[in-house]
Order: sequence, then C-alpha cells, then structure tokens
Amino acid sequence: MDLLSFARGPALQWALVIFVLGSLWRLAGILLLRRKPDYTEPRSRATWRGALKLIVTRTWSRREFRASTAFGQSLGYVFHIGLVVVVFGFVPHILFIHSLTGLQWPGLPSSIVYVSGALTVAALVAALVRRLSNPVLRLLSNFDDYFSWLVTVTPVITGLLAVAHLGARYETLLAVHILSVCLLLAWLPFGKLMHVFLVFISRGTTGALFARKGAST
Amino acid sequence: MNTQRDPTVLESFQQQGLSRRAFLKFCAATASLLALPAARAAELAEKLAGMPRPTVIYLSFQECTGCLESLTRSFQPTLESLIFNTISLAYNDTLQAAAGEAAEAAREDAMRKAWGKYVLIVDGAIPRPEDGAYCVIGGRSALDLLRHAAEGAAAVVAVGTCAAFGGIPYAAPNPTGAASVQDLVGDRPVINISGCPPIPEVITGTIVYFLGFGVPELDAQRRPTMFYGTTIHDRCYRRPFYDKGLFARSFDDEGARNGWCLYELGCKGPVTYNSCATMKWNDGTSFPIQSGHGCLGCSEPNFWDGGGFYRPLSSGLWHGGIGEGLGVAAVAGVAIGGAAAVAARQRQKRTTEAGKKPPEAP
Amino acid sequence: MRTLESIPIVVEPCAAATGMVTAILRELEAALHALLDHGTRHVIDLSAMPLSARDRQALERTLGEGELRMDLQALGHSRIRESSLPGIWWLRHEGPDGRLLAEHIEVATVPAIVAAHADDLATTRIRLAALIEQVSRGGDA
Amino acid sequence: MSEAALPPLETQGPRFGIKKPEQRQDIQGDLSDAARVDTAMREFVRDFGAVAATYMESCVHCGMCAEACPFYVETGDPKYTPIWKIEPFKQAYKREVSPFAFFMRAFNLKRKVTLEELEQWQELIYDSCTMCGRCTLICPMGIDIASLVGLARHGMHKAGLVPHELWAAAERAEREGSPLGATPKVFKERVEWMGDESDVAMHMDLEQADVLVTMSSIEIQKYPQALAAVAKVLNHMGLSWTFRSDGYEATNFGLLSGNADWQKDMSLKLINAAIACKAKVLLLPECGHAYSAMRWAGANVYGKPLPFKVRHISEFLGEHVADGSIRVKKDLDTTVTFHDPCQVARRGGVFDAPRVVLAALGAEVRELQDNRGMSWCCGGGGGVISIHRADAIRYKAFQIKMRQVDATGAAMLVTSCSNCRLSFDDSQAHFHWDKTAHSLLEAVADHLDEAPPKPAAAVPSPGSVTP
Repeated sequence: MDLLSFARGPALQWALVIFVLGSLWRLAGILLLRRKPDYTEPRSRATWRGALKLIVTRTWSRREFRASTAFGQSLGYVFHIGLVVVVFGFVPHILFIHSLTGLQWPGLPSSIVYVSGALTVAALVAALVRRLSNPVLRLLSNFDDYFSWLVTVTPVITGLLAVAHLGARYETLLAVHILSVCLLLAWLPFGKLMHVFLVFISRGTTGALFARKGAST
Repeated sequence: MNTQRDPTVLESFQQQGLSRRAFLKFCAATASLLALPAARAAELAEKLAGMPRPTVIYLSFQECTGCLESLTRSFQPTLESLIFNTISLAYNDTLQAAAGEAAEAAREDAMRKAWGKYVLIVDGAIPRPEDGAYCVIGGRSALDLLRHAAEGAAAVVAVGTCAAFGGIPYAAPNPTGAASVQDLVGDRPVINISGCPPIPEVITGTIVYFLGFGVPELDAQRRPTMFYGTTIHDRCYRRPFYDKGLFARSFDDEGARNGWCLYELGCKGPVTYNSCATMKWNDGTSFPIQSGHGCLGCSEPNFWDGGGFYRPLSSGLWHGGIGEGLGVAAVAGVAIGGAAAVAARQRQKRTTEAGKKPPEAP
Repeated sequence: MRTLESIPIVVEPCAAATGMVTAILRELEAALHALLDHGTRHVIDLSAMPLSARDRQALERTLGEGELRMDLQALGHSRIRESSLPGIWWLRHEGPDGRLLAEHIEVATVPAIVAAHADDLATTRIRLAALIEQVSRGGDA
Repeated sequence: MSEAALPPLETQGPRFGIKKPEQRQDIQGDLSDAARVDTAMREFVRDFGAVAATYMESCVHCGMCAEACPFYVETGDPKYTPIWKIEPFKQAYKREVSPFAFFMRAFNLKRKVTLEELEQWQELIYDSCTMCGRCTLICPMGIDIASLVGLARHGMHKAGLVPHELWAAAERAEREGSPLGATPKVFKERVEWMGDESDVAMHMDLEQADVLVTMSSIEIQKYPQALAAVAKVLNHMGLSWTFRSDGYEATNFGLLSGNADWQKDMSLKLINAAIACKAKVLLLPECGHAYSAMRWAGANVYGKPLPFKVRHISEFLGEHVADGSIRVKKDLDTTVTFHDPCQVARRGGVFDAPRVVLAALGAEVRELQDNRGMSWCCGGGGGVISIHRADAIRYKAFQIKMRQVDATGAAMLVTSCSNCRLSFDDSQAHFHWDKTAHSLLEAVADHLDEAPPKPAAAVPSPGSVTP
C-alpha cells in the first residue's frame, strides 16, 4: 500500500474513529457529571436566550476590553476565519466532507483559499511568537498549547505545499497533508482544540446561569 | 521474422528499400518524440546504424492484449518500422505467424542464440501461487517462463500496468496471487511502461531509446522520467479551471459543457504520472480529459483499488460506508465518557462520606 | 449527437510574444560561432520550444527566405529551405501520411541529412562501375 | 490557635477587622504534608459538577483574563492572571474527575500537586483575588473563573491553607456568630443604642414580621448608623419588620474562606430565623458577598426553594422609591458617582435600583468610566480586605478605582456595600484621598419625606416585591 492510499484509507478511518470516540467520551464525561438543581428564585427564566446570546456576543470583546485585547483578538480572528475559509471553502475539502456526510455547498475560488491559507499560517506564526514572548502567555502555556499549535498549522502548511507542488511529488505531499489532518483529528478530542465544541457549551453555561441572575455577561 | 545474418538496423532499413536519409529522418523524429536534445539525434542515428537488430522476446501473461493493441497504433515510430527495421521480434504469440510447438521452439532457439543480449518485453501480470498454475502456456507456467526468459535478458521491459504493478489481476482480492514483473525479476534491469494501456509512442519510444542509449532515467516506480516525469494535472489544459475553483459536478451540467475541471468527478490527474496531456492518443487527437472524462490514474499502482473512478481524490478511501464504524465509536465514546463521569461521581461521594467521619482538619 | 468539435472546449493558442524569438536568435548566433571556429553543427528542435503562433510568425519573418529549397522524399516528404542567412537552415519532416514528424533549425554548411554519406559514396562507386560495364558492354543501357 | 482565645480584633483606625497577627499562621491544623495535599485535592473536586468541569476543560490559555483583573493590570505580574490562580486545581481536576482522569493517573500525565505549590498559591487564591468576576466578562470561552476560585478555596480551607486572618474571622464567626465580635449580645446593645440615639423605633426578636432585616457585622461594629437607617426607612414604609438575635449576621466568612459547611451553618441561621418569624422578605444589608451567599446560594444550601424572598437593600430601596412607598426629598443637590459592588451588580444583577434611588434624591449621577457590570473592584472583596499581608497589592488595585472616581469630578461617592466602604475608608486613609464612600441606605434615610403620604399611596405589602 502506498503512502497516499494509507493516508486516505486506514489512517483517515482510524483518525475519524478516534475523533468521534474521543470527542464524545470527553463531552459525555463532562456533561454527565453531577448537576445540582438551582432552587434560588430566578430573576429571569429566559436562560436559553441568555445562553444563545452569550454564545454569539462573546465572539467579540466588550467595548471596554477592546483596546487591551485588540492584537490577540485580531490574530485569533484571522486564523479562525482563515481556517474556516480553508476547511469549508476549498472544493477538495468540501468533497471530502461530502463523501463523509453527504452535505455539500459551493466552494470558493482556489486563489481566495490559498490567500487565506497563507494568512492563516502567518497569523498562527504570529500567535506562536506572541505566546513565546508575552509573559502571561508564556506562563500559562504547556505542552498542549504548543502541540495543538503544531497540529493546527501543519495541515495548513502541508496543504499549501501540496497545491503549490513544492518540495516533493504531489501524491506524497497530499499523503502528508492527509496524514497531518489525521493527526489533527486524532489529537483534537484530547487537547485544547476541543474548544471547537466546548466554546459553545462553556459560553452557553455561563450565559444561562448569568441570565438567571440577571448578572452581567 | 528472424534473420539469418544479423543485419544492422540501417541495413535492415535499406533492405526494406528505405534510404539512409529515411533512417536519419526516423532517428530525428524519434529523438524529437523523446525530447532529446537535437544533437543526440545524430548520436542515436550513429548508434543504431552500426548495431545489429537486437532480438526481442515479447511474452504475454495475465493480460488483455490491450497493450499490444495500443502498440499497433503507434504513429512514430510505427510498429512496422519498429519490428521490421529496428528490432528482431523473435517471439510474440499474437503477432507471429507460427503457432504451437513451432513457435515455442523458435523462441527457445532465438533466446539461446542471443542469450544475455536480448530484450525481454513482458505484458501482463504473473500469478505466483501453486507454482504459477493459474497461467500456463504450452505446458509451462508464466512464472517459469518469465524466470527463464529473464535470466538471459539484457533488460526487461514491463509493458502495461499489469506487468509493471500487477494491474487488474493484482486488484483486490487478487484471486490468482498475481505479481508484477519487478516483484519477480530481481537481478535484471526492469523498465516499467505503465498505463492501461500505455501510450503507444511511449512504448516504442522507450524501446528505441533503450537501443540507442541503454536504460533511461527512471522514477521511483522505475518508469522513464521523460514520459512519466510530470502529472497529468500539471500539464492539463483544464488546469486553469482547477485554479479558479471551477468544477464540473456531473457529466451533463454547465461545468461539464464549459470544459471545467473534472476533479469533483473523480479525476486522478493530480496523482497520475503520464504523458497523456501532452502526447495525447491516436496521433495526438485527444486524451480522456479532453473527451470529458476524468483520468482513471491507470498508470499508477493500485489504480483499480482507488476507491472508485468517480470518487474525488480528496474523499476517504474505504470500501463501503464508514458510518457504521463511526456509529460504534460514537456509542462507545458516550458509554466510556458516561462511565468516567459515574466513576468521578463515586469518587466525589466517597470523599464526601470520608469527610464526614474524621474530625475537621484543624 | 454531439461531435467532438461541437463540445465547446477551446484550447486557445497563446497569442502573445514570449521572448522566445530573441532566445532562439541568440542560440543561433552562438551556434554560428561554433560552426566557424570548430566546424560543429547545431540543431534546434522547434517542437521542443514553447513557441506561440506569434513567436513562430516572428521567427519565420526574421529568418526570411533564402535562395535554396530542397525536397526530400524518404519516409514521407521533407522540405529543406535555406533562410536569408546562409548557413541557417529550416527543416520540416513529414511522415508518409503527411503528418509533421519534426521541425528543426540547423546551423551547418549543409544540413546533415542532405550530404551524401561516405558509405553511400562507396556503394555508388560500385554501382557506377557496374553501370559503366553494363553500358560499355551492351551499348545503350 | 487555642480553642479558648478568640482571635483579637482591630477596632481602631479605618479598617475594622482581625488584628494584624504578630506571627502569621497561614497553615492550620496538624495534617501531614501528604494528607494536606490529598485533602485539598479531594475537597476541591468534591463539589465539582458539570458546570465547573465545563469551565476547567474549556480554557485555551489565551491569557486575555489578565487584562480584566485589577491585580494584573496594576502590577503587570503574569502570576496574577486569573486562570493561573487556579492552576494547581486545574491539574487536580484533570487527575481526579476529568473524563481522561484514569489515564492522567495511570500514566501520571498530570503530576500530583505539591504542598509547596499550594502554599505558594495561597497568595493567588486569597490575597489577590476578590472573586469580583470581571475576568468572566472577558473570557472568550465564557469561563466563570471567579466561581472556580471559590471551589479552589473549598480545597484550601479543608487542607488548612487559609490566610491567618481569614481563617480567624471564619472560625470566630462559626464559634461566636460573627466574624467581628458582633455577638447577639453586642448586636442587641447596638440596636438599642442606635434606637435611642436616633430616636427610631426598633424591633427585636418579634414572633412574627413581614420583613426580617439582617445586617453585616461591619455595619454593626463600624457603621452602626445603618441600623438606624434601615429602621427609619422600614418604619417610614409602615412595614412589619424585625431584627432577630438568632439570625442577623449576613456576612458569610464560611463562603469567603471556603468552608462549605460553615457557609451552610451561617446561611441556615438566617433562613431559620426568617422562617421562625414567618417573614415574607429577608432583607440583606449593604454587603456584596452576603447577596451572593443568600440570594444566589441560600435556597441551594437549604435544599429547596425558600419560603420567602431575598432582597438586597439597594434593590429594595430602588423598587419602593419607584413605586412611591418610600418618599424621599429631592434635595441631594450634588454630583454623585456610584460604585457598583461586584457581587451585587456584576454578579448579582442589580444595576438600575441604586440609580433610580439617586435620581429620586435629586443627585446628578456621573458614571464612572467603567460602571455597572464593568465596574472595577474596590480591591477588598472576597475577604482580601481582612488579610494584612495583602495590603500592598490591594492598594495598587485600588488605584484604578481612585483614578476613575477622580475623573468623574463628582462631589460625592456612594456605594451599597459596607465591605466596599471599609476598603474605601482604609485606602482613603492610606492615600490621604479626599473622597469618602457613603452609604446609599443612609442617604435615603437622611432624605426621607416624612410629610403624610397622599391617600393614594397605600402601605405596600412586602410580598409585592417583584424580581
């Protein structure tokens, strides 16, 4: 079996299995923990609205925090939006998702995807530099942060190399790209990348609890 | 077909009533096809002019004769000019007039005479189990025939994907245990000319090159880089559509009519190394993508097991759905996660109970 | 039914000048030096050059038409023309079916394919001797 | 700490609290080192539920929370990054209850926390976190870090790793009924004294009353005018109300120090007293964490919904000023800025009531640059004011508040939390600042319109208060 067939076949298959198993394991392990009933008199019963509201509004900083968070937040926007464009806008990726889920939508011109890919890599590199140089981030960072960074940036770089045919034969580049995606999928449930799911749960939890109190979110 | 007194290639041309200039022109055209520097055409002419026509043994095993069909449609050099002028085709069970015992005897005779010098062309895969019993010709297994013929060969040319990589006989579940030539011939130079079938000019061109200059530069799959150096995708005239993200989504939609990229329809051009996009077929008329169908990737190993010709390259490669496997993973994930949560709750409960018994910390 | 031609797939020949002409002329210049200094001939395979239609016209116009034209009938037709620059030859080889096999520009006193080969001269001598004998013996051949 | 001797109090000076210890005892009890760590971890995870686990799992280490924390903003020291303050407990969570806890333990992927680390973290969990919850508003994942610090304090308390004064105050409160010496006897004396001095009718230990009034020991001991003020207002409204000597102390040092059992004891005292006098409303004093403890945790400590409503004095005033049952003279003719107490406003949901009151009093409200939910903490909440070794950093954090108050140019500073007032008083003295924090309640009491009510304004039923 050649590398590409391995990547597209067993590697991808197992990565997806690990991804699904690990994600649900972690989510179930968190969500099925004890939940105490709240008997206090609610100020508002619109907790669902509070949850949805915070899920949306926490996407940007409150006005008062904007100045101090501008740089980090902007980097975050660039690579998050860049990743969305690359992952969900590039036609071969849509075809992959289609083959997996049956869902399909129109793709973006490849040139836009390449530019977003390049911007994403640039923003991720800047984010890493910031993580290494900012005292707060350096203090907080651990293996998970650096490894998650690596498994995030690798598929973007290998993907760009593959479309540019740089460094090796295309099928090798494609295989390496797919393998790097496998690594990303397999690691996602176990590290901080899990925030792709948890961000909704975490924001929603605070949004609901705080809406109940009428507290500030 | 076998000549008595081993004329040189040039002499053979002249015997056919062709002049030296015709020979020079043949060499120039062949060199042009091979993309040789023009100066090397003269070198080729000089080499071929003085050398005796090499004996060629052409063995066919698990194959469909498609490769030979392709070969007969070579425009430059034509098969006629090749087998009448350039080589001495001592054995080919489809083209030769002789049959049965006589044919086998002729082959043995030719091989004995040119032992160590002849070129062996193999077409088709070779089944290995049961001493090769699944393919037997004239009472001898393909396995045995190949081993024996390869022993006396100067080089082995595997024509077609079956010979080069196992091809269709080798495809899962490979019921005959088919193997490729390079799997069986370890100690002789092997040149793979893959394709299902290969481009005819690639077959003839490689043979002529080999006669003039020996084994050409080969890629990792032992294919001549002069023909297999770039992907179909790299040289495809529809490439600009790929770059713009314009794809045909079915064979009769607007995109297909506009000649957009066929990636979504399963084209394997990006991972297929061959010259179809530049040399084309039928005397440069067209090639599959130009005719509106994606590349099948036939010149690559395992192309038959690539998950389907209409399955895009970026899709997963597995047989059947993965849904069941993921379903099991999902159920298992929830179950294990739930168990972990229950275990954690019990740890908490134990702590609470333990905390009640002993006196408070201070 | 649609024919292949009716499928609107157009491979547009590149119309723009690519600068190849200059490159070829430079190569010819170098080749001419080599011919004068060392007597080496040089061949440019035009089918290996990514020439646009415009380039091609420009090249033909620049090299121009010389005073010598030859037709070769061997394995199909070949046309050999001298350009307006003596020593620079334009060769076009066609197969028996009229298909273009190769197109070359050759820098030489005479293109290699035109000159009679020494081996052929030897054959000619033998055949000529035979002819003389035949003529002298039997009067008119 | 001997059982007999109560921790001495400091009653002079701007700060009323546990006296600065000559020798600090920041470790309590006689557990072995290993047992101490074990206890901290176990007790920390004991109260862990799905919500806290979600928070623990969601952090992406973006570091933004630092920018919301007054202690980080004023010092620039990365260790004051809010999420870092619970780092050992994050490790403990991963080891003990996370979905992959089994692997974490089996392969020691998250090593056990050491006692040294916990001792080191005491400063971060207690001295430099007021649980003001400003960081919750900046976290892109919406993690409520303040609540996690609260859980971390549970572990620290059980392990006997509480700062000296906080431990002493909590322990004193558990033993004596008040952290600051406001025993039932002292309380009764003070109520009587203020009744006499201010010539206001007081009610103590009534069998039945619609409103049970509770107080903060800071008020009882340092701002006793509050006793008179609340009585004046309630009398003005013509309500049936009472103080109860078996349930008056609204502060909850069990909550602040992290002892969940003591927190429950302290809350139950109030709840039982309110039930005993069949109160319809439990009125909480001007105290921030009392609001969190009773309004947002009381029913859960009790285990079922409370048979009465819980109101903070500021929201009570706001509501009844608005409905006309409290009539005030519109003669507070000055510019006022209002400091929102974190637990009442940002984390409690009371924003408009104090502003309604100030407007009714005729004051021109000049808002702080960061107000309501975004208000900066006074620096003294969460028990920090009681810890002497935290003074330096508390003063630093206070400077943000000082700058913003000055920037408004308002003549008067008002708040509705006695703990904030304590913190303001102490910092005012430290910086020789010209601003004093005043009580919203006292402002209302001082400006009651005692002219007979118009016939239309009937005496309200205290049960009518709506959330």
